[in-house]
Amino acid sequence: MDFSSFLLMRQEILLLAITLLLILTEIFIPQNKKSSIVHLAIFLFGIHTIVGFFAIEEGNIFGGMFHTNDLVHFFKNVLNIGVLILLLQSADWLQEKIVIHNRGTEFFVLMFASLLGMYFMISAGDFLMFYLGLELSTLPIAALAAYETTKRISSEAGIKLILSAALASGVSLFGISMLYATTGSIYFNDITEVITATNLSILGLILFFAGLAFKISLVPFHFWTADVYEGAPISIASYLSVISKGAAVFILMILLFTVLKPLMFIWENLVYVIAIATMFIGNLFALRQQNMKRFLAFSSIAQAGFILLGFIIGNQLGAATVVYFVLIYVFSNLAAFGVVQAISLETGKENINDYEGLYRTNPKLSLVMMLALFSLAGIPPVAGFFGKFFLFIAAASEGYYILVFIAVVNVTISLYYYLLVVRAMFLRKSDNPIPFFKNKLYMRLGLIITVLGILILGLYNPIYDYIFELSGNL
Amino acid sequence: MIEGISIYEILTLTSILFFIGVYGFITRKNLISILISVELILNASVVNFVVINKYLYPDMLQGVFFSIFIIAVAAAETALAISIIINLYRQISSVEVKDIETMKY
Amino acid sequence: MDILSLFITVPIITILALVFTKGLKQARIVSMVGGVIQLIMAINLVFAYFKEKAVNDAIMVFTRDVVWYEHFNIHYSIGVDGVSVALLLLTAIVVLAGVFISWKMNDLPKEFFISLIVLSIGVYGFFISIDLFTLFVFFEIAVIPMYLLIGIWGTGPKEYSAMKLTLMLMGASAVLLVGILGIYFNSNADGGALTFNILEIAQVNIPFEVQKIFFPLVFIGFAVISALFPFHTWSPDGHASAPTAVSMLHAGVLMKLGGYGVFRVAMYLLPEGALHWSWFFIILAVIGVIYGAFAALKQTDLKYINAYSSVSHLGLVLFALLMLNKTSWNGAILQSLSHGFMTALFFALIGMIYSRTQTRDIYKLGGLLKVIPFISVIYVIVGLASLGLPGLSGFVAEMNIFVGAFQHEDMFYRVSTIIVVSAIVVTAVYILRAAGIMLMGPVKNEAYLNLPKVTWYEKTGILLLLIPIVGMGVAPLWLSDMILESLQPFIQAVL
Amino acid sequence: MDFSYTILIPLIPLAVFLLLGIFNQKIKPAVSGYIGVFGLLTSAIISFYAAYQYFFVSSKVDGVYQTFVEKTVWMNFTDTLRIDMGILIDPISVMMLIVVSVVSLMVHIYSRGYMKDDDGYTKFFAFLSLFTFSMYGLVLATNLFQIYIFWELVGVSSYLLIGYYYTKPSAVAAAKKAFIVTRFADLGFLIGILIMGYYTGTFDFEALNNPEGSAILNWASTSFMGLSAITWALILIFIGGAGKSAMLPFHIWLPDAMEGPTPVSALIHAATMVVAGIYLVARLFPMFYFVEEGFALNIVAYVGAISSLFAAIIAITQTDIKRVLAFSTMSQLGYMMMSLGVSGYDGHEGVGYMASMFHLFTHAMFKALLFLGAGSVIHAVHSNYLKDMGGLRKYMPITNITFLIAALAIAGMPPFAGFWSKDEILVAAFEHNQLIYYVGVLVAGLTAFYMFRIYFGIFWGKDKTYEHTPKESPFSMTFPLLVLALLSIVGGFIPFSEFVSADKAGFVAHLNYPLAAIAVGIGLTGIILAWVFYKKENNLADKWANAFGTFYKWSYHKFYFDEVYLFITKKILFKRVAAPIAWFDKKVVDGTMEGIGNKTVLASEKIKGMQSGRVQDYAFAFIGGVVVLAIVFIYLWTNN
Repeated sequence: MDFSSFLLMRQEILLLAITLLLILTEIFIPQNKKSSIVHLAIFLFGIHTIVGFFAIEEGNIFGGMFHTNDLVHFFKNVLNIGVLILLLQSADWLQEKIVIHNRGTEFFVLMFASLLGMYFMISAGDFLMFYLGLELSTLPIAALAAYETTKRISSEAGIKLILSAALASGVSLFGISMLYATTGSIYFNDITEVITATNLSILGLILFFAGLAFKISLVPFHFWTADVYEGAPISIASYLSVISKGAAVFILMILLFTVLKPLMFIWENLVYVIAIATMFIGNLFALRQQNMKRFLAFSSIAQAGFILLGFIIGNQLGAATVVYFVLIYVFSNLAAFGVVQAISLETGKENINDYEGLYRTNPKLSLVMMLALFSLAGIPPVAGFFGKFFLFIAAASEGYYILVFIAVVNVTISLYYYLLVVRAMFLRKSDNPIPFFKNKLYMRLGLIITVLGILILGLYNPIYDYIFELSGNL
Repeated sequence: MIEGISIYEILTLTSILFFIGVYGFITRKNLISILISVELILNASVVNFVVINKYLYPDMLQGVFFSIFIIAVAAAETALAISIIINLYRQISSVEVKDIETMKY
Repeated sequence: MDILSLFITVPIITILALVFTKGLKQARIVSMVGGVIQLIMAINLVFAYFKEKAVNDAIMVFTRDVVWYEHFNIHYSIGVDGVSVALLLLTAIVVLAGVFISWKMNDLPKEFFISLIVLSIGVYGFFISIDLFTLFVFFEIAVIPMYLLIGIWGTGPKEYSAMKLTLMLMGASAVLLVGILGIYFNSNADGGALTFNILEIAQVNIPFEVQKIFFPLVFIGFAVISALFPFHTWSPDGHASAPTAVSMLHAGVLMKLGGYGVFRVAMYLLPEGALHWSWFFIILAVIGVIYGAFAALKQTDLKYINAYSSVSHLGLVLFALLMLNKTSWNGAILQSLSHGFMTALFFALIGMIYSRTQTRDIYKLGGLLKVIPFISVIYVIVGLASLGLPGLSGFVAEMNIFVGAFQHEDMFYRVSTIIVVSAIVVTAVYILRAAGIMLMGPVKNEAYLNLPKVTWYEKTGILLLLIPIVGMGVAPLWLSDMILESLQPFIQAVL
Repeated sequence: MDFSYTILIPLIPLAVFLLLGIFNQKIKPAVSGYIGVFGLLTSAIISFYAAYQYFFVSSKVDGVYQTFVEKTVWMNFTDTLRIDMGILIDPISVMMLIVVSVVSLMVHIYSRGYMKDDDGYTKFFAFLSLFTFSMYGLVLATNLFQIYIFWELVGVSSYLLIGYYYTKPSAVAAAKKAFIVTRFADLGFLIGILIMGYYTGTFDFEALNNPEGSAILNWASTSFMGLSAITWALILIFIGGAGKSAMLPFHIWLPDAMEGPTPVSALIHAATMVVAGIYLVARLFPMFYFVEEGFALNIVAYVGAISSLFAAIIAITQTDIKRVLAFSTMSQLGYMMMSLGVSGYDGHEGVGYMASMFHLFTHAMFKALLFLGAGSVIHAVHSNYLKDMGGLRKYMPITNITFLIAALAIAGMPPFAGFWSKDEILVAAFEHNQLIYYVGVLVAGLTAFYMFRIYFGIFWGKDKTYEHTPKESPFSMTFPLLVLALLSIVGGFIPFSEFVSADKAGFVAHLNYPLAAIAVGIGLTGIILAWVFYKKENNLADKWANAFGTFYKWSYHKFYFDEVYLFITKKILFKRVAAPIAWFDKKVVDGTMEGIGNKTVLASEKIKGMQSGRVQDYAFAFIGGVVVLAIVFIYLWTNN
């Protein structure tokens, strides 16, 4: 066989190479130069991200276990950008808290490993590859969640994550085994042809769906989310809420839209019910959160509920709107987490009422935060509005007006708690506000990129058009 | 193919195994035993794969391979879980579930 | 850059300029310059409109259409007719007056003016866009700054009011969104592509079943912002807590979006739905008119009095719109304009009184006519305008509404008209009550005997608003004819 | 022949108003006084010129006075309905021009003395000019809407002038009352206009009044509750008129309006504005007469008669001389209404119409005179109350004489002006409606009585001891008195019937001697009674008062009308309507919105237990969710 076909896996290989390179440097780099590992990692990953933009032609290898196309490739790029921003934002934290304990490299290695897992997951061609990708993407995160070994809640978060994840993967494996039983194959293409709606296949679908719903943190599979976000280091929380959720959404979309298309009349109702539950539960819990990380956790749950509006119609339009929304969501949520990260790193404060009077001391940060929150709430002219509006259009295009109505009601509820944060930052005056501080270069870079994304993605239409075309070859 | 034992009995067994695992997960007080219950769940599906492969689609070995991979991953999972539990034990010298409820609501 | 997009770009440029200003002095100068430019543009637009209309008899003139999201057939598409021209003029004037009134805004001046101008961008955009999507976008852009404006610079229970206002308005816009989607997905009822373009949808006859479902959504979505009973409760608290300039913009301009939207979208695109539901909403509007007037009768806080009077006056606007005939629609638009100028001026005056006496309770005030004659006299004049005295703007509008509404054969419309007409008495009562207690009588409080005199910028703000009130009242012909003419195609579409 | 120059008549006062109003602070008082008077003088001259031209230089075409209209569009409603602004010249409008000009000019001159030491001097003249402008506009109106516009404007200027002493709470209250009561009546007017406009398709007086016009001929084509819609419109319009002219039950504002400065009372609440109601009915007289056989006209007649009697009775017992005059005004207005009500249309039939206009004319003169006289008295003794007056004839002779003349005129003593007009009214009443005739006669007697009651009370009776002795008013005040006295004497000799008549043709009116004799006799009785009671200080009056007892009390309390109104407004409208609505708004409407929000927050509080923090509960939820979904989608919701 000719090895050129391996070029389809260029991204994976490159990432793996970077990871190994980092391990080697870890071995050979002198103790006093350790801090430079961060710069190196970010630099390398930056290169990787840029290289990612070169096109990769469509194709399958390993007998269809691994397959990629423009959409998948584009999505990998989205993940890359997300991770890059995230690394930029957490660079300072790594420098100050991790590297000095001489544990910088593991962080990158684990994170890149998990990213690699997601690559495999989203370009999986059969359930085995999918399962391996899933696990590879989950386990390192569990390790990272428990990364601050001195903190108790960190370990708690790790345990909760790993146990729930194990349960989820167990359940979803059980489901996969049932699908296997009904179809006699674990290859997506074969399954699509033969699968029919028998009780067993439906049960399999639901069990399997639960496994992914766990990663997207849909109700009622979401309970781990808030606790893990709160306990884990912020960069991990934001990684969970953005990257891993995004990847899971993407693969779930692919599976439902293509592989399990024949069961659509089942899963559209499933999605319908879960979407409503998720939006309401997420919003209602977010209403009363004090800790910013928990707050963002529940807000991200609610957002997942909105994403399902694009799922429910199961066609190109739906796919386009979902991917578009996820893209915007990546930027918005990273911006929010970035601000939280910066403030918590500077002052260790993570509660909403610590933010009171923030605007008067740190106007720039609070403006970024406000943009991010407005984008999450879906206020024009920032990108989030367009993302949501298009999701609603998608749902309405198949006549799900009731669902859209429930969704907009939830938008209003969500606006309430987003405004609570805005209130704290802008309206309130505090007697001991967070003092003014200047961000380091990396953090500033990370925030600027997100802000640009938030502002541009909505108003600049070609991006959506491009995504829409890509969604054609789902 | 085991003589005299149809696939249904085995599937029933695995289902029972699965739910034993679930039951254990929900009721055990000790993190380690919860971990063990998770293993039961995984094993249930492992057996599933093998049996389905053997009884229904004997001409290809997808199920079998899948089960091998599952076992491997499960091992990794357990190792990671154990290590985190140990780390927790270092801090609070306990592996009780009730002690990891500080974050709630 | 076409003449209309300037209304978006000039404010944006103003904002960019504001970003680089330091302190109150620069900020207010910059925003004043911006405001003046906008006003000039608006006045110029009126003349340009007449010139254009002479040669071009399209429904909308100065149209411009740029494809934005082609998969959804979303365009950035703008254009004006007489109605929007008039309302743009209103906006420009009120914004400039608002800048003058907040001349001494010491707390975070830059941010204040920026949010103010963002709001105005939303309003301008709303009035010029003929694409439902952009319309909606601008609608929300106009609403959101209110939260900051009230929350940061407001008085009293500002956080509560701001949150209430924002949530109720955004909730309304959420309902509206569903309605708009409904229209959009039925805009291909007789073949052709889905479209957001109002003019194109108007050519389509959307099936009655659909109209029946979506008209209420669209109507309520818009009507909430013009304080339709029983969704008006955001407005009294909002007004009461808002800083002066914001109350002005809010009551003067923002609440007009509702009427305009109802007229432009609900009535024009869903006429059958309108006919089907009009009875119900007419009842609500009539209740609103009477109810608002009586509620105003009992208030003691000046701002509440005006808030409720706004409920009553805008109820009149909705009522007139629901009457579905040219004269009353003309009245509705005129009422929007006149109410815009009036209430803006009212709130400006209240702000001045408050800034001098630190109270808005009419029972604490008294005999102001003696101590601050200029402000008080203007207050009386505006009061007379708002109770519909001939020679001032209110009369012109109300007469159009009444005469128009009375042209209906059906007894139901007649009776509701007469009920509404009777509101003019109650209006007179609460206006004169307030004036009598607050301005006349002996001076209650010794401290008020030497209040600061009215300053030049206050005078400018006042005159800016007073001149249109008198102008409309004395010579309404050109304005009402301009609007009537533009209403022609719409009324034809409806009937 | 062209009368378009008459547009100047209203415009000059308007210009004066704007001038004085805008440069209020800049102009020094004396100057503003001159400006006002001069402006009025020019208007007056123009009006007299117009009258001369109209009546004498011929605008008659074969014996009928023509109507001249000059108008321009002000606003378009529909293709047919629109508001015009313009001037309409016909006998009554010209007559009114004269009345307004004369009285207003006199009052302007008078005010220069009366208001001399008042700090709001300029403002006062500005308001006077505003009022005069509006009144001219009302008189010259060409259509219902124009008249309504100026109707409102005179209303507001009256509001401003009544509330002129705005630091006095009573004045403020009175002004408010006047405006709101008339506003309430105007509501009827407006609805009437709407109905009229809808059914006749026009607001134009010419079109409406044309006896052969469609408006009048087709009245029967529409009906509502047993009457023609047009009739309803007329009745509603008459309600508007009743409001301005203080007919029952809208009269309550007029007495309180006396809070205003006396010249104002003279100008607005005696001579000009209050007759607007009569003018309105006269303006639409053909409609009133022809539509539904004058059904509406009868209502006018009875309302007029009752009001006039009612007011006369109250006037007897009042002690504030201005209020006495106010009620006498109301009574006289009732007289005019009554006379319109009993009028026919063409030729001598229309004597009631003519008489009413005639009485309007003469009454304007002598009632203005009475008020100005009263004003100069008040000016002298600084009180409105009879008890503070007496024996003033020695101190202020001119006032005394002029007041006497006016009193005789209103009492209908020959040869004073009032005699002639009143006589014609009684003739008309006698010919058309006996009952109303007797009411008229009775009122004539009462009038004479209460007039001379206050006359004697002021100028005779026993001397009071004044802290500073009252002295005759300055010339600027006495001059108008003399002029008006002269007019009150000669005014009656104008051959009015040849100028003004319902059919505009004019006719020759003859004195009806028996009726005249009766009227004079009654009048004399009244005067003599007053003489007996009040000439010398004695307790006869009190005796009689006690004799009447409750009746006296009722009359003294104006039959408790104010109390009733107060009850309705304060108790019903404020307490029973406005307050509940305000409460409802706060609690129910707002409460619901609040409730939605609070419930949401509460719900989030309730369900927080789900997030227990136990990983096992999470697992349970996980598995539970899976099981439930499985059951639902396998057994319940299989839509294939």
